[in-house]
Amino acid sequence: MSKKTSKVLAFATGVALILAACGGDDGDSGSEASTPASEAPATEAPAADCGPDVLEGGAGGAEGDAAMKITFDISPDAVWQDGCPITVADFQCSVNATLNTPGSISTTGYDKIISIEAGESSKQVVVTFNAVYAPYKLLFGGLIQASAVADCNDISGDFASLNQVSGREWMMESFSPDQLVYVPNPNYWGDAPTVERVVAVPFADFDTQSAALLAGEVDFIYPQFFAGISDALSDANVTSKIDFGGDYEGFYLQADPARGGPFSDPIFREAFAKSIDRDAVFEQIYIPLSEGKGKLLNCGPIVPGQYCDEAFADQFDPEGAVALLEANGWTKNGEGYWAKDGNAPTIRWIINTGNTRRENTQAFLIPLLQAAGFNVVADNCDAACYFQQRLPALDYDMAMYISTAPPDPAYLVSSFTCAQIPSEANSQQGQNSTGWCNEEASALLEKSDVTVDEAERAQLVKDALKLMAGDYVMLPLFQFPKSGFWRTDRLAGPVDAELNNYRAFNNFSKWEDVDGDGQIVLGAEQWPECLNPVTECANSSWMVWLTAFPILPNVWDTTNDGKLVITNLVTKEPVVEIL
Amino acid sequence: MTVEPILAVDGLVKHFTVKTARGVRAYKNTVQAVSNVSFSVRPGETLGLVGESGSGKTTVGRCILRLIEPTAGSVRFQGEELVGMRAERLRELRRDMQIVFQDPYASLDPRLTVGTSIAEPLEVQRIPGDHRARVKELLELVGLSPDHSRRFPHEFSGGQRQRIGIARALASNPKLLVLDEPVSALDVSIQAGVVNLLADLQDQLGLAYVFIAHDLSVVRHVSHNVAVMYLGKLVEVATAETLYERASHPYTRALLSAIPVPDPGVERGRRRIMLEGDVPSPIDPPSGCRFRTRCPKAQDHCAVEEPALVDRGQGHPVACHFPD
Amino acid sequence: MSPRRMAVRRFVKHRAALISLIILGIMVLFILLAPFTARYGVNEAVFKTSPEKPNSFLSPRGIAWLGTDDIGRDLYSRLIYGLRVSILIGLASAFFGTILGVAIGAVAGLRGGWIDDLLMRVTDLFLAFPFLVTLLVLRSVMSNVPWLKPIVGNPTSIRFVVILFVLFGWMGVARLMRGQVLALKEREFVEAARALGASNTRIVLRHLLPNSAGPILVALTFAVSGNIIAEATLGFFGYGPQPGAGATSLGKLVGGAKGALLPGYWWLVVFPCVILILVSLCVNFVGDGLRDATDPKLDGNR
Amino acid sequence: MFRFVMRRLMWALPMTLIITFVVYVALRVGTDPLASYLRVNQRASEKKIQQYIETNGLYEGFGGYVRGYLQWLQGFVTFDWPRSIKGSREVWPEFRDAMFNTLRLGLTATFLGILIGLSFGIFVALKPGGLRDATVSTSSFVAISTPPYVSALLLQLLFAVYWSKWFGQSLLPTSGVYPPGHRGFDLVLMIKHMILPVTVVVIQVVAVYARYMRASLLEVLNSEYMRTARSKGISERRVLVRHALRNALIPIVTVAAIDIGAILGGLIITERIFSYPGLGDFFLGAYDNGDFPQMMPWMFFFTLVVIAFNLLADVLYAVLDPRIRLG
Repeated sequence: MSKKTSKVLAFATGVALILAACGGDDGDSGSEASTPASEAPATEAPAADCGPDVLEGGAGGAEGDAAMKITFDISPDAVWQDGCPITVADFQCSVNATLNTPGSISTTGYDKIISIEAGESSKQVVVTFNAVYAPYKLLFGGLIQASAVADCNDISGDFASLNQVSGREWMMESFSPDQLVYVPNPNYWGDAPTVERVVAVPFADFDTQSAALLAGEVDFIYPQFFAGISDALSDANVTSKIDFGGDYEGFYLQADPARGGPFSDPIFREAFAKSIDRDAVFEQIYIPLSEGKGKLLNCGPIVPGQYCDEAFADQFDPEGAVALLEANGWTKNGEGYWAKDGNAPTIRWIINTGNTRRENTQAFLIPLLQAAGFNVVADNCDAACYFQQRLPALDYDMAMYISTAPPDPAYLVSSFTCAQIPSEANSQQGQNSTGWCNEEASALLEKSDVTVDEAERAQLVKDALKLMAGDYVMLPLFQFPKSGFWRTDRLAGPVDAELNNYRAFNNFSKWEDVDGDGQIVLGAEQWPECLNPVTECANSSWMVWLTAFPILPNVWDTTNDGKLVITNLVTKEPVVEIL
Repeated sequence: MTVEPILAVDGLVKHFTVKTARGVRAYKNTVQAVSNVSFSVRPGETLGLVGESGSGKTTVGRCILRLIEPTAGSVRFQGEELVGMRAERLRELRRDMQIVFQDPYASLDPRLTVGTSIAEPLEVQRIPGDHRARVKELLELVGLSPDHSRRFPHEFSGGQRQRIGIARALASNPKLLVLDEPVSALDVSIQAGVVNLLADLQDQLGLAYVFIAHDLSVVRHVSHNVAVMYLGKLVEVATAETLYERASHPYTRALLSAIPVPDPGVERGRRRIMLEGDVPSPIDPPSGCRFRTRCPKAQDHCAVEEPALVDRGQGHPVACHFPD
Repeated sequence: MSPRRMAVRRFVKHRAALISLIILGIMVLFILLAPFTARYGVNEAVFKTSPEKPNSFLSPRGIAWLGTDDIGRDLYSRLIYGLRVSILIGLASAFFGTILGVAIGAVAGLRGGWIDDLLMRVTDLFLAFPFLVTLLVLRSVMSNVPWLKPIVGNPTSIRFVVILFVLFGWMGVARLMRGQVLALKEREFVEAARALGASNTRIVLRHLLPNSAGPILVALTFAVSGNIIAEATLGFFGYGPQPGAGATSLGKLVGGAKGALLPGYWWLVVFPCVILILVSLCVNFVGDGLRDATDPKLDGNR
Repeated sequence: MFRFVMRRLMWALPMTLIITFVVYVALRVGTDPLASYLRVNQRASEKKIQQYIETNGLYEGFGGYVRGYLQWLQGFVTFDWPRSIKGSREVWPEFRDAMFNTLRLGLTATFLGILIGLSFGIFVALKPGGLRDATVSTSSFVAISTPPYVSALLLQLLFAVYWSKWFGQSLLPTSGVYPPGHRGFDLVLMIKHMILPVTVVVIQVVAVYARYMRASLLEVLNSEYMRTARSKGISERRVLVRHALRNALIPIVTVAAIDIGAILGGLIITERIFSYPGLGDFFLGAYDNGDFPQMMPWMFFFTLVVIAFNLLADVLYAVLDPRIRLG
């Protein structure tokens, strides 16, 4: 709703978004993937200022023996906005930039690349990995033009004001704190967009963007869902589509033994989790919110689909909790709190201030938990403090936030394995902010990363999540609706076709402008701070939706039903060889 | 009789630095409010300190109590030097010296009852005993009803308020009172009552007074000695009788002639000495004799040399080149 | 008759102030007796929602006099509890801010010289700088200095917000007090007190303060309403206090009106805003009345 | 006069330096730029960090702050501003645009607000104690007590949302400086977009100044010399215009000049609701990110504004008050 709230989403989905920025991309290419796979070699001689086809010094840099090799055949038609062909150099540059730029938000996957070389021509890319890497489809999601940056190893100073690189339908005409304008890329080799201009404008909160929609100033908005949204936007000219996407909200119990919080004691943690009535929370908080749609999420840190087997159902068991505690030497103290050795732990529950839903949840649940004998206190701070300081530092006992589950489960490895707990070993940069370390589950997840077979991989993930459910480190609550609202008197075409897509509304190059003003206006809930696709700037969904997807060429796209398919950047499905 | 003076002022000097605010700018000026004033008061006696407004007499009074810091000179009270004295000792000594102010409307805190105001010195000085009884006693002493202690100042007339001010000053049993024009703000009809009260109290309690006034009529009856000030300097000091009979400084004579005499016959036959012009600014006093600009006897010599306060015998010092 | 009683008499003549005081009194009674006056708990849904019949956003009716909010809680009860927190914050920060202001103003006025110049310059700056920015910068400094943490607490705690408002709320009073001191210290009754041997502290507490009580009280009342609005503003930006689970504040409720205007949940907008406006209106009127009652210039001609 | 202004200007310089130094230290402590940098550049090498510390003068300790401040100041005045931490963007172009947007909005609103407020104040002061007085002072209390975001939303609803529902087209735009996609300069559109935000600010300013003016004018009208003027038989209108207004305006002009900084800063709320890309939005964005290189120029700018308008207040005071003569 407010900028804050969207920021919540942005950061919470951080891990996923990294992948999104690099992996998931524009989905309208589903049809475009059928571009004829001509075998014709690149006939055009590159213009003098296009730079070399292959970078000196190559790319990657991981040590070890080659374990996997992927060969990409770049479409001979694929060119940048300046007419220069997209070649292996651009793959190399993108990888180097992601690996070496200080402030690059994630190097996952790329850090396994030993080398990137040209195959038969500079239009064929051969990538060699030092290990099997199953989520390879998340790689090469936003290529950077090698000749557009001064130094591929540090692009932190590039893309500061306007991103002029484009290998997709759109080019950025202007970018400022008050608007972002796209015009069609004249050199795009696929279908040209149907609209002359697309303008995105920022809004600080739901009220103002709704008012702008109702007043006819914007044509389309994609707000975060909240109670009353349909009432707010009931208008003869406004229509909507609500769908359940990859966003899910849950409770997280910080379990890292090294930090010594109350939940590092597995008994106490289990008893606490068993005392939380998720059904009641669902009824109290989420039913009004979803206006009767949706149901309690039982999948874990993932949404219903091939990786979900409801392992987190039936966790509420207050009697079991009491029995468990009493069996392990816990007794209620004078204040009615469970205590062991005279010590009644205080549980610090953190959320970001200003988020009404989470505040309501705290207000509802804390008295119940206190009555159950747990001394839970609200220990909240604003979004910046919460997501940028407290969560990464694991400075909390219980947290509540939204994450986004991407189509590929690879994010589970970075979010929930032992090696990813921030520690000296990973220079405090680990992504596992729950502090959960289960060696067996970690092994399963890591194995899933190197298992290419889909069914086998799904089973590994399910097994790991079952262990996670048994360890009570996370309690899933709700799969969040995604909603698009648009004016039917101004907008037509497949507006509702991709709203559930991981990359949201990015099929807008197929939308139709029916009011004849020559442009489509999108309302943005959150405004990109900057345009750099590999740095912290990219750590927000809106940034990626607005400034990476429409312009940066990619190999794989996500679809509305959560699949990864190739784009017209390549002529055929890349060939994967396990060595 | 060689009684030690209770108060001895010697060479008292007070300069003020005055900022004249003019919008946002400020000018600094030095005002010589008091220049080299010396006198002494013996126990049970009254010194009348007389001068027009601006003569520095009030400043002298404040300096005696060290309500303002003298620039130079010495003030000895019961033999103890007050200038430069530690704040602790000074506070103790304030039991023994008190002040009664000119404006009875301003000198009482409007928010405090009369009783509280009178009891304040007892509290501040931590004087033991039944304060309420003492307040009643004091009220009676100054001729008010003991029941008045619970009333507020605005319910009293000016004369009554001045009596309250006196009662407060007397609360700690002081030995010296500085009376800063105690009756000049009062109606003539009630001035006498207050003056008589003061005289009675002196008899009763053996107090010493420094009685500051702007004309000679008031101090005439109550003073043993009179000192006349003009523009920060003493111009004449004498016993009351001497002064009224044989004033020798032209300024004193002018002041004396301004006193209305009750007897109409005498009044008609008197020659009034009128002073011309205003008192010059103490920021930039006249050279030589400060009185010369208004003096009927002034000569060129007066502008050059400043007359010293010289005792020409009979214990009657005068600062004039041409005394009568 | 004591000056206080005269002031009371004048105050009572100020009709608006008297009515305001009565309204405020009723409000205070309501919030003090919250467990009895509120119909439901602060976080209690009017009745438990069910998937078929969500109870959120009920318009005012018998079971919920002022309607319900997004998760079916009774707005009337929440207003009572919210007002309690807001008035606490408003009063506490105004009170301590006034004390700080009085102290600073008294020091500046009594000491004079460079201390006075310095303090007044600082005051001017605090007053002239954009309010919200100063608040936010102070807030970040306060939450980032480790050794302050045990004193100020968590940035979202009521204590933190009160301290923040105190640090930000002393300037007006300081100026006022300084002016009063400068005016009063020339008065003879202050000089008299000094002649009695009274210390500076005693003079300030016994004489200067009581004689400045009128304007200071007026400033204090305005600070109360100012702080209540400031709390609401902070809440609007998400930097407001988090009164702990199971509590709300007027600022939060008014901030909650944000999402309610467009859907037409008018009661969620109207009632909190009306209460906020009413509180600050009443407080302001009381302040006005106090000013008239204590202004010595008006003695006798009303 | 000239000498007076020059002297005040010479005073203003050290004042600016001292204040901005204090602000510098406060922001250094409050935002911890190095921590922000590390948050954004998580994998920066030891060498890079050291380099960042040196180029930005992020030294520790009091001496370090002084050194860092001087280094920052040097870069600032030579327009060699450090880049933003997030996205390492150039600060000046964005700051400049935001500044012009805010100044346009703020000065218009201040001017209109004070003008209308003063008129109201005069209007009621002429007939104090009546129904007119009660209505205006109650309304101004209500206006002061109404949070600006509530009035802003109501205005948006009325003139944009409902208007377009009723008449098919909105009367006034709800957001931005120009309609989406607009290019170039267009005065009419710009003014159209300013009407609602300006109104929100004006409501508050009017409320405050109506009260100021009422009080100030009443004081003058009740003063001794006004009574004298009246008793001399000078006409009421003449008394009002020649004497009362002039004297009543003196304190208000001073207050207004000092107030302008606060009003400009108070635009933060309004700008946010109307998605108006001004300094307020600029500051909030920077504050949320703890972006020191963006916040410091902001604070510097406002320090200058505050000091400049204080100076202006002094000068105006001196010009208006005939009792003051400047040597």
